[in-house]
Amino acid sequence: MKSKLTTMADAISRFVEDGSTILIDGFTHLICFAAAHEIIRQRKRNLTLCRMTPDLIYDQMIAAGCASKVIFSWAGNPGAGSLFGLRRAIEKQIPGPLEVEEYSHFGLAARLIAGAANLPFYPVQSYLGSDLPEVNPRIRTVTCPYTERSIATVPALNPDIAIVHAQRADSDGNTQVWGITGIQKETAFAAKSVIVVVEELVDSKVIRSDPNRTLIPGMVVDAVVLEPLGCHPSYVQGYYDRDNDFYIAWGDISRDQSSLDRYLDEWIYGVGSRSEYVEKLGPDDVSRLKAELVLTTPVNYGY
Amino acid sequence: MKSKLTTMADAISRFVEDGSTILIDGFTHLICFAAAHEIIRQRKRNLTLCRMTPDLIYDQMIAAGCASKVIFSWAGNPGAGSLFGLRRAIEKQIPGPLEVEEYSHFGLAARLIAGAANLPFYPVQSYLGSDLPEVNPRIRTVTCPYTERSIATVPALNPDIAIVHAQRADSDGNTQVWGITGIQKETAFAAKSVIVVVEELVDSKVIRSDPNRTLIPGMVVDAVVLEPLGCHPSYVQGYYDRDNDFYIAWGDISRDQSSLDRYLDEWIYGVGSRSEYVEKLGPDDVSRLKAELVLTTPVNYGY
Amino acid sequence: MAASYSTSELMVVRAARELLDGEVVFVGIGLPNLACNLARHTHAPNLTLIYESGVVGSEPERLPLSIGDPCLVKGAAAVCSISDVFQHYLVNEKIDVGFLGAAQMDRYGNINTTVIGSYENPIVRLPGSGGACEMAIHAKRVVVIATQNLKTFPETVDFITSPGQNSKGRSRLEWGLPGGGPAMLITNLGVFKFDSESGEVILTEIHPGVERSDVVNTIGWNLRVAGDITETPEPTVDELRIIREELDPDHLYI
Amino acid sequence: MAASYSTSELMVVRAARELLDGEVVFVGIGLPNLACNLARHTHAPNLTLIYESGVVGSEPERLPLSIGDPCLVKGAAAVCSISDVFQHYLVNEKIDVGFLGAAQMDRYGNINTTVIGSYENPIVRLPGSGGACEMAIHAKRVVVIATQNLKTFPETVDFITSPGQNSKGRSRLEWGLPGGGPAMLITNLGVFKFDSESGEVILTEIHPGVERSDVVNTIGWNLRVAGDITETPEPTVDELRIIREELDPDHLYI
Repeated sequence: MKSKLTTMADAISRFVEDGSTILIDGFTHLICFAAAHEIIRQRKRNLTLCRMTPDLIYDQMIAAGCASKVIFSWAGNPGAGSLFGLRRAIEKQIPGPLEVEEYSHFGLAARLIAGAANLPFYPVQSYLGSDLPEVNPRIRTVTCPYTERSIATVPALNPDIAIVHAQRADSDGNTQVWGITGIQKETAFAAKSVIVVVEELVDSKVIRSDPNRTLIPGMVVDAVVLEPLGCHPSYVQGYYDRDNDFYIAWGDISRDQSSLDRYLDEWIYGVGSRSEYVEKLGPDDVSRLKAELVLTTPVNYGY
Repeated sequence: MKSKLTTMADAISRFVEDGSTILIDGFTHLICFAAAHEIIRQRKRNLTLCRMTPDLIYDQMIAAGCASKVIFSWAGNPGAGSLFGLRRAIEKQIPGPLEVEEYSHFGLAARLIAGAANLPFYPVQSYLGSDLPEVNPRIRTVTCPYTERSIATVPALNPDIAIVHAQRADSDGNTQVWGITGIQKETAFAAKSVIVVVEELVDSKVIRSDPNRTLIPGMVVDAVVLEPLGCHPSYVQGYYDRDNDFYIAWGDISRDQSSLDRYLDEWIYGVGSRSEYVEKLGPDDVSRLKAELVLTTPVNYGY
Repeated sequence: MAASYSTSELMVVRAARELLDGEVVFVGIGLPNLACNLARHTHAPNLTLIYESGVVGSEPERLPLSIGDPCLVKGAAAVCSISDVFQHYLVNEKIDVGFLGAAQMDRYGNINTTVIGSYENPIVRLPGSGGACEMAIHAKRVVVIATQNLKTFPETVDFITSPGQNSKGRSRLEWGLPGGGPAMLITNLGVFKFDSESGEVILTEIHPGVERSDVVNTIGWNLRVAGDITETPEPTVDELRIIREELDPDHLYI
Repeated sequence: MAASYSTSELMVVRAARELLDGEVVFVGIGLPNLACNLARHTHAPNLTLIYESGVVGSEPERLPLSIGDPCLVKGAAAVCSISDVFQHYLVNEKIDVGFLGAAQMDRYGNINTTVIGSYENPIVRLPGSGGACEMAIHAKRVVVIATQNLKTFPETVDFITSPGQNSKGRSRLEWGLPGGGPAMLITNLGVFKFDSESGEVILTEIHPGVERSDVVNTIGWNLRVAGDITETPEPTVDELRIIREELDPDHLYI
């Protein structure tokens, strides 16, 4: 079979088209900034960006003019304040208007649970007494055929492209994740195309020594990209810590569009790839964030 | 907090009452015969037995007169033929009548998925063109509020007691499973009480060295029983193999009630506990089934 | 010249040749398992084997004796829950080929594995659906393997566990069934396909040494026979060697 | 004699004392995280900490700066998916206590974290619900922590993100909400409970050195005050030591 291994530049240009609905996943963990930066560099436009937490990654893409719509459930800078890029787009239409489709965390997660299970809808025990259904016509209800009670529903979400960062995969795309796994598995099974980005490419024997650790099987993966430190300033359990200094600094960087533009020029347009970004970051930051070694107790798969 | 550690005899007498709805889980793997044998010894009656695959474990309980109803989706001897105990009860009401509630695998799994998620029903894309809904009034339909199409539903299943066998747990009941995990996680979260039975009781540090491996958290576990070889003639990945000779022999043992009764007398009523059963089994069988050592490649949880 | 072989071996080889390299197959125990692993060892090295128990990309070192044999897990690409194997793989239309057995099958491929006689008072209580109903509904195509006699192929089945090409007078399209349903039937006497319009089973190949009358007389309806009917191709020496020496050295299924 | 302490420290200690040993708590970042870990280090060693990110039985060695900080995972009892943490824990009614913040809260504990102004053309776009709506619906009880001013406690909120004791004229019973909803409000000025009949917030404790008028004048409605109103108990030296030396040594939140 044709190899799935490729570069980030090739994967983004092949799979992400203007107007695509994309989901770069990772719930506060494994957030693939390397993919977002390449999308910004390739000046993709009119994207619908889906994520439970837009985080800095979508704040940057929105400020860079890549997005016409965002589907989300919590739009803050985790632990550190506001997403000014996203707010400027919604409050002041800068750099352009941004359509908003909003859920609670469980509501948006349920859209992906349904998408992965090939269900047209998912029932969610939520939204009673809240104003959210009044501003989102996609939140509807069904009557339970057993209790006769009404229960809220959300429709399936099937993104055109899912980009999932992980600790390791083999060249077939069998992908293993540990630490916080978020909604990555459902996202991969819900999406029409899947790009996996990893810190380490490993021999299939390593993956197959622990099959329960595999979150995403190669059969649903279209491309595999090796991109060490691909999540900075986010983190990868067992590899490097979250750059909290940067998350806090983002408040000042993003508070006005001009300083945010300067960041885009210097750190995204100003570098050609993630490896150049890492070089620019410098060895001090890289070693400051490097993870200590805390290994698991092995288990036996013999019979 | 009061310790959850106890003996099988105590756990069964405390949690399993006549008339209870119980689920001894494990999809062809981790089937806790030790629990079933203790229930038979304690002569529990009028139980509703739930399992996707009744397997030999429920064939024995039905033949011993413990059950008044069985809820299942495939009632065969996996890889080896018929369940004559279950068939005698259904075909000839021996040792007594047995009510049957039947689903396809996904239908019954979905009842537990709903039970674990506290959903009153679960939508399943199944049963179109099949006679199963005609013989099971619990299979109903809802209309999708987005596609307007009809979709089959099953109601939540919340057993009174779930008994789950696992490789290892700590004394708080934090339970780790690898190999085939079946529907164990959903079963534990769906049940009102949970008994965990393990091959090894380990220090909490071992569990916490690999939190993604934990399938069932201690907070939903009521009792922890240490019972090595508790699954024989079924198997435990990494500990011992399935005793296929016995699964094949079960066909002849169970073909008539008298020979099945002789088995119950010798191997269940005739022993006081699982450890006596293992002693009776003898060192040759135990060593014949012992698993070879095939360890996982460890992963790093550091930051 | 062809070596001598058993009917089971012929059936296994014929089924294996239906599997294309790169496909994803939902494997059953017995002949289907032998067919899938034979294909993986011959023309389809990139066949992905998925077992109902949740094992994905399995490469068993020994003959699995149940759907949950530990040999399926060791060295597999992934293991997932029952919830996931049905929702994310089968219902989510990731399965190209599934295998089904049948206690009874009618002319449209409707399969009964539930009861002989009435449901309330069965003469024989069969195992039931397992995952068969979902596989018949969702797999892109289904290969049925059965032993041929009048009991197995009656005019009408006692119970429809798994829908075929036309169930209760309605086509798969009319039912809205997403998968392709039965595409091939392999018995101890011949090989059958299903008519794309009527959905009726059609005899297309007869096993070497079998009389057409033997096939026709053990079918409970007026069997349709293809105009271009051929003889089932015989196993090669290499295929037989792999089956006998690597896949089923104890000859449990052959 | 009591040591000197900040208002944040008083709020953390007061919240910690609301948590009972053996309970299961859905933890948020900031003051709630400090309160839960303080309780775990003092009177509630068997408190189970669950973070929205899917970490169960977390015992963080350092101060987590986000809901998904890697320090939450290392040494935890379990990590599960977002799908599971909401379905199996929160919706499945395993959570005893949840913490919520509020940009706006009305007299019934209805909370707005979505927009200031109109939804279509907001003056300020707030982060939105996250898991707050589900926590307000499913947790057995909710503790609200907020900074008190007229903007925070208006007569009516601009948007109901998370329902309180009475939403849009209907009680929780009438809505069929399974959880208990807001049980306590802790602000920089005092502590409030919710009336079991009317569901209205009632001032029950005033922080040391705070005038009752300061509390009443920064609430946008005619605030109900308990007859047996008391002074908020002060932190102990030991509680302050744990907060300052073990939980937040860099004083990020205190």
